[in-house]
Amino acid sequence: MNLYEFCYGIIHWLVDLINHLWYWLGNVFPWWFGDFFNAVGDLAASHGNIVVFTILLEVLVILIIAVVNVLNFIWIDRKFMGRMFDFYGPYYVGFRIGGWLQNIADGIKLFVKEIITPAKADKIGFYLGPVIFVSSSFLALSTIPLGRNFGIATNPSGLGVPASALIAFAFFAIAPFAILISGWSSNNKYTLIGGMRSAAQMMSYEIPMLLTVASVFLLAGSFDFMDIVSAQHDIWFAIPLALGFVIFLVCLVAEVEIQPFDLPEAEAELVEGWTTEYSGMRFGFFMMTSYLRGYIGGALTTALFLGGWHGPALIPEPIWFLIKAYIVFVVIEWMRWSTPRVRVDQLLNIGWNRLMPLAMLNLLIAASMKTMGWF
Amino acid sequence: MGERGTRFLREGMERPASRIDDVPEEKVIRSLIDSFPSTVTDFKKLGKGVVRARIARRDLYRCCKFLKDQLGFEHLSMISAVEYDKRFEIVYHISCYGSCLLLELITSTPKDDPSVDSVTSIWGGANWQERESYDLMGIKFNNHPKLERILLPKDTLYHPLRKDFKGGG
Amino acid sequence: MDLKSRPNNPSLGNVITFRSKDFVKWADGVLEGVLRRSPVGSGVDYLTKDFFNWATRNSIYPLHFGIMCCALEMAVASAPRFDAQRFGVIYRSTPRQCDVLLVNGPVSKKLKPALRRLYDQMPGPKWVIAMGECAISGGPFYNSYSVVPGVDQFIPVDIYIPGCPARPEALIDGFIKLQKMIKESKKGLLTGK
Amino acid sequence: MWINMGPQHPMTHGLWNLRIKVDGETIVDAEPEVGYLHRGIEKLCENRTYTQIIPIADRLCYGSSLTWSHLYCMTIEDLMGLEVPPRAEYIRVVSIEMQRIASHLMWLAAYAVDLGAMIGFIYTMRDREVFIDLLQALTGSRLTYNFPRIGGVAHDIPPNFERDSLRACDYMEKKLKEYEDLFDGSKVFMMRNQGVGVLRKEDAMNLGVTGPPLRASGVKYDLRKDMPYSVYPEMDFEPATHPDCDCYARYRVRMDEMYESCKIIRQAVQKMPKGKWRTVAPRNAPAGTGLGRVEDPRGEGMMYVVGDGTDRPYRLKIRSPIFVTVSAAKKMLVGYKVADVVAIMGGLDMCIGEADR
Repeated sequence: MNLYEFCYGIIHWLVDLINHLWYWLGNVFPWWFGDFFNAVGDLAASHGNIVVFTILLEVLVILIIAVVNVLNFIWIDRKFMGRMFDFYGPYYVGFRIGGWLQNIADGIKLFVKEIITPAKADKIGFYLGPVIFVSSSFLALSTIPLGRNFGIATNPSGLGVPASALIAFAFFAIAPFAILISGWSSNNKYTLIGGMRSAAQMMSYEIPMLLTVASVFLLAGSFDFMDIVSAQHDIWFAIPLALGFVIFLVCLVAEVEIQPFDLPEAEAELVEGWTTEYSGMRFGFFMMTSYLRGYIGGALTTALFLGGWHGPALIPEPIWFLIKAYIVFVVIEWMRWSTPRVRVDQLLNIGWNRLMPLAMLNLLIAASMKTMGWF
Repeated sequence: MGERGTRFLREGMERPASRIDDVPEEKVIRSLIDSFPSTVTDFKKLGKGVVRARIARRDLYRCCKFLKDQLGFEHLSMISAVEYDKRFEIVYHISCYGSCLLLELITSTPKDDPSVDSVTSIWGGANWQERESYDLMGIKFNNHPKLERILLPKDTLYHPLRKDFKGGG
Repeated sequence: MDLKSRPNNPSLGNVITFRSKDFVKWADGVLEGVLRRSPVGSGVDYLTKDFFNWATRNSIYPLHFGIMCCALEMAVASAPRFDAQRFGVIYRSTPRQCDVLLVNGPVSKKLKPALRRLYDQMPGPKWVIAMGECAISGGPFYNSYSVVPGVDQFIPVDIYIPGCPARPEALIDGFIKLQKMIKESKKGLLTGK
Repeated sequence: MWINMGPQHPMTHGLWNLRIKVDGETIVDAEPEVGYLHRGIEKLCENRTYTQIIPIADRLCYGSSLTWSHLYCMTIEDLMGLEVPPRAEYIRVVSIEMQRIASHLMWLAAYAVDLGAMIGFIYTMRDREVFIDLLQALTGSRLTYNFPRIGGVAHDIPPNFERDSLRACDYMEKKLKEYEDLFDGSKVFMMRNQGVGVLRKEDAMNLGVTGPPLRASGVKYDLRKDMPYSVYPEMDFEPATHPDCDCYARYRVRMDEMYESCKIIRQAVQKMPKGKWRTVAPRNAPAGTGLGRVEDPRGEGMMYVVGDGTDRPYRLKIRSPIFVTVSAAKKMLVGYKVADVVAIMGGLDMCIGEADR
């Protein structure tokens, strides 16, 4: 399935429809009125316009897929947790389709709730925090293709963004600043500590993570998701770079702040961490975005290590990709619900003293494999 | 009483005379009498391993120090204050990890000056218990590091466990 | 025209002298008036009322706040045997993200201001459940010098769950009663009707 | 920077306030504050008859209410000079030990949540229900039992109770092994616990800390063994101790105590004699004093009653183990990180009901 062509087709059909209207108007009205309408029709039908609208439509499609996936993820999270914990999870809501509607109910309820801004909060930071957090995460999502032809692209055969993997990681790394901003501006001690912890944690795990990603870049010889995935046609990078895969997973868990490393929102000591003062839909956005980051994490792992959309041709490519992302997410959830939380100094210790040297070693392995000419 | 083990027997039930010397409570009583001949009085054995004694208010601190340092009473279990018509009695239950003894040390203080020496510097565990006695009964403990209300709000005016307080209960 | 004596909600007459904040306030007021009083508001409400009500009653977040015995039953209610999560009941630790204040024990005079503050910190719409005798009337401590006899003396209570302590089934029943109550008091978001 | 943790805070498990002063993430000063659940029980007791106090004594500690009503009855029996029938003593011991297991499981659940392992909460709460069910069969209630009476217990044991409790012990021992796999086998759990919240032996003894925290500091002091009450002298068990003085030692002591409790329940159920389970207690107690001491799941519980010859106690003083233990918080907290607060204070098994009274 080619997303670009699909969207292009739809947009082209729509533009044609509108153009016919303009040309009909041009025929109906006499003299320079008619010329004007004809000119407008020509302008609207230009290739550039259609491409722009196509990209917008692609963005919309990817956004919808992402949101639906996030709803699924929350549902899977709850149900999987329920299965691990000997209970059902959400069940009685709505039409009783396994409690899937619970997320929608939660979201709508948060939408209806009052939004409180604490009197002593720093208003600008308090408003800006969620905006940066949500938008940067969605931006990171925009660069990840779900299939060979299923991403946000400017032409039928590939991605619109060169070096898309780099850009994805760049956007992915903006979130700690948003957390820091919102934690500081909430004017609450718990949020402040949560924000500081988040900054320290993300800084120290970003580096080993990017080092492992660098080893993938080295093997694939490209910064582009398309090339990286197509380089894994014969063998997934998770096999030669098994060490890197593990490091990447650990760092990922730290980056998306879930259980063993969820210090910024450590429920036991910091109430709700840096989201303590947020209420209503702002909190809803935070909650959704944390799962969205889980989805992005799964997608990144899939694209970098698990062969992306490669799989038997019976199932379409995007579905393969999503299946793998879901599996990664479930593994992360498994860790989440069964391990205690580490302490902040231990976390930094793991990051700097264990993961850094291992990531270096991994890079060395990748480099030597490249020089041996195996890839 | 040995088999069913026990609860603290009533006074009057006596143990075989031949074993009295072996029982550590006798040693405790003896050394207390030797060291504080005039102030520690009124010994009574309440049961197996439980001894009651009364002590004059002025010698309380010295006696407690002696108990801790010389006799090995390392654990202050409980400080209770009881109000009577003319006096407050402050009851210290002090026990010893080694010989499993419990000493019930009673000191009394007149109603118009309810104050005794604090034993916080001897047993750290006495800190909050003394604060509690101050809070609920209004006993002042001299030399206490931080004698403030602990259970009730800071601005409370009454001491609820006193008999003249009729509000509730 | 005296600039200093600008009214808070100026009419269109002195629109020239608006500051930006005033303008925002004015626009807000006008929009709100349009939404609240015109058929637009009631139409939107008519369409969304049921949906919002369904969402609100199916996603109840109580505050994770244990006072006494009933707190243990509250914990048990979210454990496997009773599993309150089936009904969308999830405990949140901060009052900012909660709908229900679950008072599950006697409120002492020292706690009273703190509890009132917690209630005030919660965003509306919010409800209060008094769980157990102590929260309803003071229970066995009704005549104590230190216990407020009943939490409804200073917080409006919606659901009373009797029992000393109330059993987890009773708590779940209380949540279902609350759902019914929310369903009956259906209100539009904009017009409040 | 001073941080207030409480009264509403997920760490507190109850209603108290811990003020900590932090430098970065390191704690430099700590100051617990209790009293938010003060109900004036000691005053209430002065205006209730002796029988009416049993339910109130139940509500002293919601985690292990049976221990407290048992302690109260023991104290009044001491004041009145009553003899309790042996069968009643055995029933009491069985129920107290069940309560101890339930209480420790509740602690483990709360502790696991504190450390972030939700799974521990779920599993322990699930298995706690087994003992809650047994106690419910015995007493008719889930949490506050109102079961011991002055001079015995309220009922005889229900049919099949012996069989069920033996089965429950087998089940529990199996599950305890599972918890050990879950917690001791977890590297992260060990990292969070070992070497955290060290309370040295001298400090523990000086500050009056009792119960599992004291035994975890290497002091072998268990009232069930050292000043045995009820029928504990006939039971064969060993008080659990651990020399490490840290949070892990406290965890270990409680786990071992659960094994010991299973052992005691087995012996008590098998040795239980036939006969009466209750004697009639007089309405009025003589003038005099009575004293009761038990080993509560949280430490040394103690009651001191002064009777004046009427049907109401003149004064009833309650010694709460947690009230004294929590005053040692500063000693344990200073020098550790903010995240260790939950491990250290959680490891004490706070039960504010008895601390505030």
